[in-house]
Amino acid sequence: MSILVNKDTRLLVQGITGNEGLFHTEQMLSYKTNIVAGVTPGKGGDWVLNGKIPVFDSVQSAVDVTGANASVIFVPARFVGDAIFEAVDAEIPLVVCITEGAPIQDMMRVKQYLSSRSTRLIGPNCPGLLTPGEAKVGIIPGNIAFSGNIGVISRSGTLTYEVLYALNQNGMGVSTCVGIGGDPVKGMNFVDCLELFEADARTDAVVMIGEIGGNDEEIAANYISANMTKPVVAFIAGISAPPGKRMGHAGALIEGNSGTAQSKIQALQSIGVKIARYPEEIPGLITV
Amino acid sequence: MSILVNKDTRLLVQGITGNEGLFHTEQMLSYKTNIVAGVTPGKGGDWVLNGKIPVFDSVQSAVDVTGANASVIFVPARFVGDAIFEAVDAEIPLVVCITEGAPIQDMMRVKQYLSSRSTRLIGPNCPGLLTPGEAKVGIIPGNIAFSGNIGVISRSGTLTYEVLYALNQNGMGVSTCVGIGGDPVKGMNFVDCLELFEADARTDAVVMIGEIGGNDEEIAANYISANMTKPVVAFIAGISAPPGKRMGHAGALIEGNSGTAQSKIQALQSIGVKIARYPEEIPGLITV
Amino acid sequence: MKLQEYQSKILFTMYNIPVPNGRIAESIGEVKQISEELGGRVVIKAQVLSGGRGKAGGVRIAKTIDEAEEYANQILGKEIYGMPVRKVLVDEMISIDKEIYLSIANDRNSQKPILMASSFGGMDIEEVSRSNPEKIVKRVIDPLLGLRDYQLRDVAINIDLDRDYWQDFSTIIHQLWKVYVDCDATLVEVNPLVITSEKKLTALDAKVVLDDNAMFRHPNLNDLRDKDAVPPSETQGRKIGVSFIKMEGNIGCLVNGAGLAMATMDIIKELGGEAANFLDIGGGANAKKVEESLRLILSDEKVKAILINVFGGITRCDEVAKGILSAFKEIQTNIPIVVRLVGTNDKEGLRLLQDTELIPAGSLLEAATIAVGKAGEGKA
Amino acid sequence: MKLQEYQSKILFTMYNIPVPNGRIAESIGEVKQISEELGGRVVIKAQVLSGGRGKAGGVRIAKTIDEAEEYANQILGKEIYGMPVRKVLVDEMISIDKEIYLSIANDRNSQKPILMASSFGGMDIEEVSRSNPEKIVKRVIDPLLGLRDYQLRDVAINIDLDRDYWQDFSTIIHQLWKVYVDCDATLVEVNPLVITSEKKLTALDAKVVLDDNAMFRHPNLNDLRDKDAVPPSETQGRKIGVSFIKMEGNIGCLVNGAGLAMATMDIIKELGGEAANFLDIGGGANAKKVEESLRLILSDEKVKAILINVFGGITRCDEVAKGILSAFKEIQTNIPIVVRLVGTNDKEGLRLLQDTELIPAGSLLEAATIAVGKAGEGKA
Repeated sequence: MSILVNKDTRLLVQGITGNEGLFHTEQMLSYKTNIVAGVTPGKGGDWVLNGKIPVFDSVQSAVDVTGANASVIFVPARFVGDAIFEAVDAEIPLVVCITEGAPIQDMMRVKQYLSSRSTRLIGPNCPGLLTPGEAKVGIIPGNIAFSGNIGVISRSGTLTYEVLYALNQNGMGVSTCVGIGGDPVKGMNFVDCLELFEADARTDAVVMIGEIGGNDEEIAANYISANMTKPVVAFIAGISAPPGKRMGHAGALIEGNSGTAQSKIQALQSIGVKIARYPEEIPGLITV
Repeated sequence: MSILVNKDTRLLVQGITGNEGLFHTEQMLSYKTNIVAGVTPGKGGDWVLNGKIPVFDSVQSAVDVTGANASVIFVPARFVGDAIFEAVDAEIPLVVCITEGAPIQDMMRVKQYLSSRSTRLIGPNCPGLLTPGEAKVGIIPGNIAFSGNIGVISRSGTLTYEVLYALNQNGMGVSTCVGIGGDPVKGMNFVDCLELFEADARTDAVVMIGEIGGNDEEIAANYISANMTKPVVAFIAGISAPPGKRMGHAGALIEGNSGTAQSKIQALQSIGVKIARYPEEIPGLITV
Repeated sequence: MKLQEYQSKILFTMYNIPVPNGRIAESIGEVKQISEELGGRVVIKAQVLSGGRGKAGGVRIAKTIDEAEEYANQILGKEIYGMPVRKVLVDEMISIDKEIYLSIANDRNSQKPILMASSFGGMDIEEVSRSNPEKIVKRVIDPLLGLRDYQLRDVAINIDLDRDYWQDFSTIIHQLWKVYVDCDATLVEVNPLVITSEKKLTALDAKVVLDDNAMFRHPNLNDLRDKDAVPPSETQGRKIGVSFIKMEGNIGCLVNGAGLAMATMDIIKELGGEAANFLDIGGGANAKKVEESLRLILSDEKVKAILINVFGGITRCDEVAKGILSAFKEIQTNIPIVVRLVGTNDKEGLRLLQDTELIPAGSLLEAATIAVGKAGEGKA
Repeated sequence: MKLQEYQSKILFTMYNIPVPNGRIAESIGEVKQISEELGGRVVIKAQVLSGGRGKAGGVRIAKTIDEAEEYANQILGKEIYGMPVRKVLVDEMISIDKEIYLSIANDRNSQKPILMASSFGGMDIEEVSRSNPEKIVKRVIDPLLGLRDYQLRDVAINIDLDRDYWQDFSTIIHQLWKVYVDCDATLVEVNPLVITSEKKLTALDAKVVLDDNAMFRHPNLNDLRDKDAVPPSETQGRKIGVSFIKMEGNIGCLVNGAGLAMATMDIIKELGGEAANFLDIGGGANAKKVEESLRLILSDEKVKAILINVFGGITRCDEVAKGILSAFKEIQTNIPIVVRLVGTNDKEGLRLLQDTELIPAGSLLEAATIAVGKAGEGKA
């Protein structure tokens, strides 16, 4: 078991013929991820990577022909909203958006639209998912983790890899690593992933990597306290960051005191979550 | 029992201080409908009908104070969309819009919004509901029906009253009469109401009054055939109407041959629904 | 509210949708002048709101200015499906490689806007729809989200349009969507949208229907209403505040409520008669409206009998009867008039009519039977 | 991208949101001239992007032209929170009956726009939010549906605004919403929106922040970017394509990834040191970017040690090490530099650094300990 992606994932790559798309498709393929199709409007009928992957003009036609059940998005930021709508309307159950820099109002519209649809979105501006030994969907380096019983959820990029590497060095394997991304408006959040890990028979403990801003970690603390039976270890980046440049008075009126690393650490510690002071300390705090 | 409205209905009137609103509020009150509040922005704090009904500035404040659980709308057509959104956002379970002439695109947006909300909408451009002896929500004359075991659903106005009167004259009582209205984009349709009548212990038979245009009756025929155990009698108005002035080619491309009275009658007759040739023939066709 | 083709064409121009060069003309002289400006090879198109204009001879291609003059002479002043042609559109002649069908319309089934396109555009599109429905691509649009970019591409792909045209085609659909939303249209249709021999996309026809209910948002567009385009009786109906449609029979009908009016006409037909009109007098039945409606019905000389069918609900039947009686004080006619009242206090209402020229009836079957009988006598 | 007040005010004017008369001035002469035009009683407001401008003396009320000149002299050229004041806004003096707070902002919790208003507007609004949170009315907006009319009324009702102002207040909110949507704003804020003694609503301040990610849709607005408004080092960071923020400490940091950069600064702090900057070099670590980033870090004379922390993922650590070595061929410095490499081929990478001036480290704890130690030595 694992969450969200595994051997049965039939992956579609939106924006497959761009530089990023093509490079990471090759990386995912060499990890033996089951990539069934790519989409680039206007290039339907082409094949990429020495004829390994067929390219379609639209997501719907790719799904119709190949039965893709997950999509990873590498299109330029200005096309992210449209690419997600296209994938959602084709009823793809999982959409992972790697692209960073999507306009926030575009993402708000996407998020509102998703609220009445069953598609799950990861990202945008995220490294994607890795279920070691089964599927790599996104840009997480595949060689730094092996299959095991630790679930990892992170808002960060390289910091996530650092944690995966530290687990690896300590002989600890990973069930699935989910990079949910750091954008203010995004798809799945900590709680959504914690819920899946709690239900996943292969996951015995969860590592949560948060950072300053927003209150996802505080909400996660409430969820953990009420619903989690599996141990959770957390690291929160940004304790040394200066008080953020708040936006007008509105920022203060919306956020109050939440959003600081202190507030997050306190919320998590108060319900018994162990907090690492630096990434390499994480493996030692995991007791499974 | 009955459907949608009854003694427990706590009714709010949106647009209560307009001519229509005030007149019909008085009519509904004299039928002993439990009207708890009215809304007219800018007139909050007033009382109408000799101090019987308090007026609020907003639906939310009216709901907070009075616990209204249904709303009937008499606002001018240009404000219909906003009035429905206000009622839906205040989580009123049943909204009945009497006003005619609402812009179609406004109603499309309303309909799309409702698809992910639990509020039920009747209308617009409809006479509303009557559960004889319990509640009158809208403009159906109260004195032409008495309580009984026949459910009535109609797309028409005075034609509905004619049918109610014919039932009355033949000693047949009504559980609930629902005037769903004749607009192309509207809230509940035949199937939605048939489902409720099928589940209603007090209703033993249903009268369906349709007319030319759209294919609600054809869809209802499918539903009846698959799901209804109670007998249904139908009347379809417009058999003598000339072929409609279709809108461009698009009308033909969308509708094909459906939408004519013949098509509807045939669809219903083919699954055993008795069809009346004129309204007064209806009572004789009901076998309960 | 249907716009005339030339009005729709102006709207398209405002939204940067390419259309042929050309102008509207109301006289043969104007046709001649415009033809000269356009170099002689022109299409002359009658401006009437009914469909099937081409098949009725309302569209002619002129190869010379003389031919243009000749055809203009034939079309201007002619009637098409009963409507006089007062204006013609004179457009430059376009040579066509391919005809595409394209429209955005209100879809009753999905309760949403629907985008339709086909690479088999032109006059036979409805036949294509029957014989090869898969050749018509249909996409429902989310009214809150609007038309998405991927849907534009999706339609281009699915009508097998050559890739060279995707960008322009998408832009045209996008602009049509803007027309649809900005103007509260219920239909925007281009048939055909052509690929010219110069490899350009051009809207060769333009059909726009606006939502009458939304005209309060578009006072400027309301000025485009073409009063010549509907029969005068319907305009008169609008003026006196009733819904009136002229029909072919000889029994005038006056009913409150559209559904009841249709049911009344239906039973007339069932009994072998035929209605002269549809007339929905709306709520209540006050003396003045009844009077004006009767005058409108009687202006049709074919009418041999009149059936008044009113349901008295919140307005009681005895009051309705008084209104009808008071209207008849103002109107002299020998035509037999059957009045059927039903609803609250109907017996009292009918009693009030008993000592008058009016023929009271209690049931719709009875009233229709009498009216059909009387109309038959009048015919004989 | 934050707009200056005077830029936001121009935007408001374009959207018919009432603002005081007034103009921007860059010299004392201009201030004098504008004050004369406005009749002498004016408000002079420093144009800087930091909050708390009023409390820092950047806003002065002048009763005469001489006073205006005097205050302009005090404010122009002054620094507010480290930013030089190059422009002042000179506005007519408005007499105020009541101050209202009004804003539309991105709400991370609901992931939707949020409308906030309070009848306790003015400088103490944040204090009101703490002590009487119920006095701030907050309404989430559906981003697909947009701001509904009833919500405008609802806010007016709930801040206990006098009915006479409902219409104007609703119009202003509606226009603010249009600014928010049309310009891809992340914040539009008016504090205070005042009721003047002439009973008019006027926006006395204007704060607009735009979404940098959406600037491709607004090339004209992008021209408003005020290059003087951010420290030159941050502008330089933007130029070389890294994310750079100046801090107060003496340990320069160069890290790939924002989260890892923060974690690096955190451990420095944990060990008693302090970072001189945040620098996220982004994906990979090619020689040129490393070189330019190091020059940027070294331009801060406070820096006593540098910590380079790079995770090698898809780019392997040995390649990263080569990039770093090649960068140092171009740079001469005596400042100790600790390089920590982690990830794929990290051991090979560290081996490449062993015979150089660079101090290799395997763990973050080790690297940070060395850097903090070296920086301490430098201080002593």
